[in-house]
Amino acid sequence: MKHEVIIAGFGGQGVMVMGQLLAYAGMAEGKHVSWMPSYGPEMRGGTANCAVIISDEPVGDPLVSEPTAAIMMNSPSLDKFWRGIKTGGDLILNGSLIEKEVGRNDIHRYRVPINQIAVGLGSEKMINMVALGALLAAVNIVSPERLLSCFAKKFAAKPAILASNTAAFQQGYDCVAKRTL
Amino acid sequence: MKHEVIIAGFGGQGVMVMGQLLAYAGMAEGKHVSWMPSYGPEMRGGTANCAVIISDEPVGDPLVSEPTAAIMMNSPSLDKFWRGIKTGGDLILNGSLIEKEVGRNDIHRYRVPINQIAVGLGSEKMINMVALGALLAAVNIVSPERLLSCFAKKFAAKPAILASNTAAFQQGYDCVAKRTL
Amino acid sequence: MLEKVLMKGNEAIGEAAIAAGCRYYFGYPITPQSELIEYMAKRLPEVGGMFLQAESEVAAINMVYGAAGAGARVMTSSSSPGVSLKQEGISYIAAGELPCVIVNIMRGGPGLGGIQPGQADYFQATKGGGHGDYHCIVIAPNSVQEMADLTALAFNLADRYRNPVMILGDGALGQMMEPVNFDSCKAMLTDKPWATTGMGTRDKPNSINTLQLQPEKLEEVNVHLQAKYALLQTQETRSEAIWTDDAELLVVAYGISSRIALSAVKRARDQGMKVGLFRPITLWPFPKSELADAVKMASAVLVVELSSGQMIEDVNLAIRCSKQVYFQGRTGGMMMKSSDIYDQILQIIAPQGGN
Amino acid sequence: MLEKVLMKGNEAIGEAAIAAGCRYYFGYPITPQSELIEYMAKRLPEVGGMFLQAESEVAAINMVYGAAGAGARVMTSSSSPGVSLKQEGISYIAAGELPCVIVNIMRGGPGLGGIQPGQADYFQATKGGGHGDYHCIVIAPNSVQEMADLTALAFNLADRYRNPVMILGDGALGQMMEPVNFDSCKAMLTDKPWATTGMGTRDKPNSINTLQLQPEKLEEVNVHLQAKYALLQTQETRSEAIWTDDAELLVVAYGISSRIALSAVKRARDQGMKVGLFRPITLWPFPKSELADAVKMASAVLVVELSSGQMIEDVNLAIRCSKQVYFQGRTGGMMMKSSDIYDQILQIIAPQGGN
Amino acid sequence: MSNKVFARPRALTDVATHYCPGCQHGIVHRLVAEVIDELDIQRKTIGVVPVGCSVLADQYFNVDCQQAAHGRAPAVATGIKRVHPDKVVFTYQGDGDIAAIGTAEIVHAAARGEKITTIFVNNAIYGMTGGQMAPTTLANQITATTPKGRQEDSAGSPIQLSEMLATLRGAKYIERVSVNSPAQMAKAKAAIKKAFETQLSGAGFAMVEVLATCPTNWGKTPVEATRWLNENMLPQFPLGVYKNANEV
Amino acid sequence: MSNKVFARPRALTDVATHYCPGCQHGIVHRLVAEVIDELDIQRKTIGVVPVGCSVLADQYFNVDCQQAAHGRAPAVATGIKRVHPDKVVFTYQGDGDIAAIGTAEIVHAAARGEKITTIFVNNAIYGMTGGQMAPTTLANQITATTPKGRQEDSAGSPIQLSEMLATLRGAKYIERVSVNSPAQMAKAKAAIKKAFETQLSGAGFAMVEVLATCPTNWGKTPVEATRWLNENMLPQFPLGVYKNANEV
Amino acid sequence: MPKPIFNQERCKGCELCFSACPKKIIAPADHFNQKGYRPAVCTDESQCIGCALCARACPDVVIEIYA
Amino acid sequence: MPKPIFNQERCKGCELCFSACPKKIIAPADHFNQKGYRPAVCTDESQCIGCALCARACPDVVIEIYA
Ligand SMILES: Cc1ncc(C[n+]2csc(CCOP(=O)(O)OP(=O)(O)O)c2C)c(N)n1
Ligand SMILES: Cc1ncc(C[n+]2csc(CCOP(=O)(O)OP(=O)(O)O)c2C)c(N)n1
Ligand code: SF4
Ligand code: SF4
Ligand code: SF4
Ligand code: SF4
Ligand code: SF4
Ligand code: SF4
Ligand SMILES: [Mg+2]
Ligand SMILES: [Mg+2]
Repeated sequence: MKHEVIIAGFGGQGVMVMGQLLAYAGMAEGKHVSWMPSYGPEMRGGTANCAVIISDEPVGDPLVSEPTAAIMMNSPSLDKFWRGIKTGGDLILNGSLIEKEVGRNDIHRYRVPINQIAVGLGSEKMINMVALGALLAAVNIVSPERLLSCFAKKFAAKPAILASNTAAFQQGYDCVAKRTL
Repeated sequence: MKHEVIIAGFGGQGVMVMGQLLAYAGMAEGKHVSWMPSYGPEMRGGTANCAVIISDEPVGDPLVSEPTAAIMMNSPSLDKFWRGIKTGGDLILNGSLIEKEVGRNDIHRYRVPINQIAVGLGSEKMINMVALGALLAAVNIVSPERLLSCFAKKFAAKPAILASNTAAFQQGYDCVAKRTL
Repeated sequence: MLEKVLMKGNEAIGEAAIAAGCRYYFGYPITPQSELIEYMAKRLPEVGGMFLQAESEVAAINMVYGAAGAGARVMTSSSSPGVSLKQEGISYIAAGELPCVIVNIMRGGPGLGGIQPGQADYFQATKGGGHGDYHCIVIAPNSVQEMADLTALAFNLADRYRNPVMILGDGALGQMMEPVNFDSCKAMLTDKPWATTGMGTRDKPNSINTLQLQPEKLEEVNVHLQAKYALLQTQETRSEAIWTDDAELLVVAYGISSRIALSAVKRARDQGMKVGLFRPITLWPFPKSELADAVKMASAVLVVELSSGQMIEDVNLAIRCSKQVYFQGRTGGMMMKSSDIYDQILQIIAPQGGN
Repeated sequence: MLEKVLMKGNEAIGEAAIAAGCRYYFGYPITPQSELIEYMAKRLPEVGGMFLQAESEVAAINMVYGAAGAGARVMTSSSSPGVSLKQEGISYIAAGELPCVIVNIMRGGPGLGGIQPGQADYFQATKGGGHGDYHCIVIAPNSVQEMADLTALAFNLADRYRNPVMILGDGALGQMMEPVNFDSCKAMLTDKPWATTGMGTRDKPNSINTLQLQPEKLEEVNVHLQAKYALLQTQETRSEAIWTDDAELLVVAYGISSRIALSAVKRARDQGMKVGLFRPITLWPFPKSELADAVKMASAVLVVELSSGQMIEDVNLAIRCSKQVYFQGRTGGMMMKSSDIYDQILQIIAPQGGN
Repeated sequence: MSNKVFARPRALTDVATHYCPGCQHGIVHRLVAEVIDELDIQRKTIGVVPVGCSVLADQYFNVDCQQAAHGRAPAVATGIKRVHPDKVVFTYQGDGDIAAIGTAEIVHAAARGEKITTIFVNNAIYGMTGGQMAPTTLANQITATTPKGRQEDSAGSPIQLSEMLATLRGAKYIERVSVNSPAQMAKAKAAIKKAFETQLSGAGFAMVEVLATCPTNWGKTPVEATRWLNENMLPQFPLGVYKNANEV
Repeated sequence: MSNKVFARPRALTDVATHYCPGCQHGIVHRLVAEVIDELDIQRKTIGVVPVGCSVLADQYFNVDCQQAAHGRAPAVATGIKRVHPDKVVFTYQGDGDIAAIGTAEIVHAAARGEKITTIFVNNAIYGMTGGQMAPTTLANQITATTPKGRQEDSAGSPIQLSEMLATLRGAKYIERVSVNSPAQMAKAKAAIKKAFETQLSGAGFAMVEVLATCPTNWGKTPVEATRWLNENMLPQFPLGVYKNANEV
Repeated sequence: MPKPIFNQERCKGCELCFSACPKKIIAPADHFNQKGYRPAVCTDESQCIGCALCARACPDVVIEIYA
Repeated sequence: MPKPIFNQERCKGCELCFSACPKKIIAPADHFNQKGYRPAVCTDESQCIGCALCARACPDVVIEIYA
């Protein structure tokens, strides 16, 4: 099995950390993983994205041009990537910032009001975990438990934020799993 | 016919100009010529030399490792070059500064008291012309007249020095030609 | 075994260097290698080492010259334009036979170019972008783990042969994260009796001077260097050969391109095509005989590079122009897709095939 | 015809540049090319030109970038270590497609090396010592007359192709005097609507910028450059072939080495040996097809260089490794003698002969 | 519509800049452009832009421009000015560009009295590459390459470029300004104008050092950044005229 | 035999130098060596010699040495000193080396307060390459690249490096001296000693600028050259202490 | 009557103009622009005195002032 | 009695020591050394006061002074 995920959004939305969490979790599950960021000054203010590959075999090409799954946190990112997603793939859309429709019926589209959910839980900073929850509900890349334990490990220094982020993850997850979209 | 001449001495002895005069004269006689100096900081105080080729055919290699003729203005130069001179070649030795003998019977050796002659004529600066006179008496590389006319041309700005230098040339020439060594 | 950690290639080089005993780093920021200089800024003081941000790449490489001459394990890093500025210094280091490691995380050129990955500094690295007859040992990792392992190797080779070693990576390898551990990164230290450490109890001063005004002496220096290079050519080539035994088409690629190529080669193998991959790991000394061996069964070769075609010359020389050699290159920071390579493999292997 | 004058190669370059319309020179002293900078210091003001001694080679090449971008015919010159320092700037100039002439009067390397003649910067000049895929046109004169003629050509090619041109000479050619005239040194001037001269009456500003953050765009730049280079390869190779028609042994040499080789080849011909000489005049673009033609009758090739073997790679590539290729090289400022070459010719042609 | 009392200067193109929100590069650009407009030299001005955040300024200045290799803008400008002595040539450089890698080039342009105008934007950091130490980084300032703050004993002390260049005879006008308030901007603009006039009069080299914020790499909001500049940079980099050797 | 009252210092090897007759490089060498002897640091000193006439000084100083690329001696010395902070590292540089191509390196070594000692031999010319203009060449001085004399308007004005570096906080001791007479030599030696002591005390960067003759490229006898130096160089390069920020 | 005109798509929401305005009549809009910033707007044009301090404070030349 | 000793082969004949000597007892020799210079010699050792000014003036450390 090979998951090729693209996560894209504004510079400040934490898409890089999201991708790293996913890769950590994949690694923890004994998979081969790679994480590849977009980089450079154009990131500032502009869009940022990263490509995560989680695979049973060693990763060849770390670039992802046809993702099997994608999280699109804003409109410009969606414009850039929607065409490339593999048929049958999964697309998490941040409904809070994206209004337009995606004209493809050959992929699974999940419109999640990511910012609203995070704000509802107390902080926009949690949009990451909402998005990851949604993604893992849509497609079983790594187990939700593994992801949460990786989060706990990565932010071991800040145990206070674990509970709220777990809740954010769960709401994102439920949103997709229970089709409360 | 191809003459390959090495002229060597102290930095201040004007060996470079000597070689250039010879090359000019060869050029004026319609020959192919090249002039190649030793160069670099080691010249200062140390020895300097140049290689002049005057030939009926285009000059290939501008370096001279086996000169057909040589002017050696001082001892260190002689030490460096005496072995390389072609059998049958001509060697002008500055007897004023060189005491040692040259252990080769297969070349023509002319010991000329170059500095004495020049000083005798009024100035050590004329050692060049003494040496060139001696050389051209020993071997007919260019005609003496041509060399003198090239001298006149090159130092057209200083007509005053022509007469004395002509005399210097002549004395060097006679010294070899008339075997007044 | 140490647990694997997820790290950027740039950072893995830094950590491996420290594991290999490097305690001195001089560098200047430039994208896409700045994570390395920043990593060293943070880590070196923690291990009792010394980090210094130089005023320029020129200063950095000359600080490396000084530190290497003084006996240290020392590193610098940059990206393409910055490495161009180091060329005079690298020539001096090679001439002085000073061991050090120089990292080039290549980006698209020429000129200021861009900051996305490239492999167009192959010639500069392998043929000598500086003046005179010299060579760096040039090593091209293709994963974050190799960024680590080969960095350690680089330090050990540098000391063993008293020669600068260049790690030739690219923006993708520098920026990407993969799991890595540093188990195999060991410092094999050597004595450096030639180093300028102050005379101490020695009875004669040491001197490092690459000037030889006597051409006879300078030629001796060159003869000595060439003998070392010949030894390196026989002893220190490294390469990887995958499915080359029966390959009718041999793909040759290094660094990041080799990963992309491998995906394509795998796919072709799955389709039953006899395709193999040859990956030079040392770009200088180039694994000539290994490649000549690997190509024996092949009727054609496909060279894949993020350049307009540089390594392809060494490939042709290694196989003595005995096969048809095809090329696939992207430039300016663009990367080929493995599907592009796959398509070209198809075309080469089954050129008759219409639609 | 103008009378011939006796001049140093370095000075001939200067005078030819002026004849070819060069009015701007930026440089930094270094042996063995200092006569050129000194000549320009004296002559340029006499013809209304501008001479500036820069604070370094780095500054000089960047002043050239500025002046070339501003539309001038401009030159710089240096010798090996100084040329290494110019590599970043040269890459920028090539990327910006700015016409200029860069002179390298090579000396022995690597490092500080020596000041006697060398040819060990061939790779640097032809493959690109700087970063990225770019090429200078590289021209190698072998006499003082050619120093003049090819310098004028260099300026004209630079403008025609908007490309830097490098004159690759050596200490011997720079220092030696030979008769020379400047009859054929003419300025063929071209319009430069792209130059930054101030907008004046233009309605849009001109800009020279080698940055392309979009890799797609930077790839376009590279594709454009490669197309130009391909055109140069078909249009602008230059070479000399002497007695190659029936040559069984082909000697290949450029610059000063080619003169030494020619003496040996002549002597061998005099002895009835079928030996020829092939002399690349443009080292980049390398006269591949001309050499491939010239080598047809030969069974062996002897490459002669003042290096440990650099051009030999291009020779092998040009003849597709189809012949046995021998090498004769000297380094460190030493020069081979024509008798050495003659001896090797003998050995190759009559290897059976013992005494 | 009624009259514009404040409008975009002609010497700025109508292109949105890539600068971060609140980055003062934009303000410096506008002031330079206003001076070019006021001196009516747009059609004879050639700008040289650096490697640094302002690397794309050739797209913003509505004049002929060349982009220079990192640190070499003064050399490039010299090349241009020597070819076109009757034109106006200015460089626009950051602190890393001018005071680190480009130290030799700016010192010698000044020593030569090169008739160019240099706009030096000192934000005490490498903006473009993501916030590493600059030669003007303050003592103890935290940057990506001084994670514990710049230790003067090892990483050195900030270079006061204006003071340093003022020791050179060829430098004819040197002033340090700030653009943290409209009043300071007015002073900055006057200084920039003097620096251009120094060139126009043929007197020699002129430079204006502009203290500026880099909110992104300082990790501050634009408004906080202006405050930080006042409190921290001004003491190290006193404003004022460091050289005025001409009668402009 | 009786006692030697003046003898060759131990820190000089017994090798004949390649310098021209009367060249003051030899005097500066001897003074540096005497200081090394007096401070008893020969066995812990590492010298860095430049590209310039003193390129072979590693053969003359009886201490460990590295030869540096043209202008880069301060960078090389930095590399050495950072590896051996307990050793004594000095550079020996000419005016072309230190004030032209090597401007950035010396400015930054000084700005960093690098704990090295620099001996800067200012002879207002490029000696080794045959007498071209140096950054310290005087106005109107004739050289191989200023055949009509250095025109300040185009070729620039002499750089006063001591004055310039004194503006940097990391520079702790800077003095300009001459060696034209035994009395001046005594002062020069005292300055060199202070510069080494500045390093030994860990205070920071120290430099002594030594005005010196180049009879060969000035086209003068050694004795004439000393006179020319007094009459022409001293007014442009006033002797004195430009920085003394330590309590040595 | 003086009037500030905001080129909203150019605004980066840096807020430097807010404090520059002596009348404190500049504030963020409710909506986002294409770049994702809340552009500055004038909350009460009638109070504007046309001093152009806002325009001068803006690094992005977003504001033009009409008299 | 003080005495200057000249390492004649090292002397380059620059004459800097001549004027340095307060007793003016240094002059060029009649002969040349290997390098081709007339080496400096002391014309009257008995006058030497051992001040070593000649030795200090010499760039080539030709002179040693014995007390
Ligand atoms: C030779 C070279 N070295 C390094 C770089 C990377 N680089 C780009 S911009 C920059 C520094 C920018 O800082 P500064 O000059 O202060 O400008 P700012 O971005 O702060 O305005 C560096 C180091 C480069 N492009 N070229
Ligand atoms: C990169 C480089 N550029 C130029 C040279 C040539 N070069 C050698 S020494 C020198 C200048 C020497 O002058 P200075 O530093 O004043 O020392 P001096 O000889 O006067 O003591 C130059 C330009 C070189 N070797 N390397
Ligand atoms: S990084 Fe700093 S200097 Fe660069 S654009 Fe952003 S705020 Fe401005
Ligand atoms: S050229 Fe000048 S500096 Fe060099 S050794 Fe001779 S006199 Fe001394
Ligand atoms: S012009 Fe003055 S009053 Fe009007 S909005 Fe702008 S700052 Fe406020
Ligand atoms: S200053 Fe300009 S960019 Fe910033 S908020 Fe105001 S209008 Fe927008
Ligand atoms: S020691 Fe004094 S008195 Fe004696 S020779 Fe020397 S300078 Fe003259
Ligand atoms: S100073 Fe020294 S080198 Fe000069 S003449 Fe006297 S002894 Fe000889
Ligand atoms: Mg900055
Ligand atoms: Mg000097």
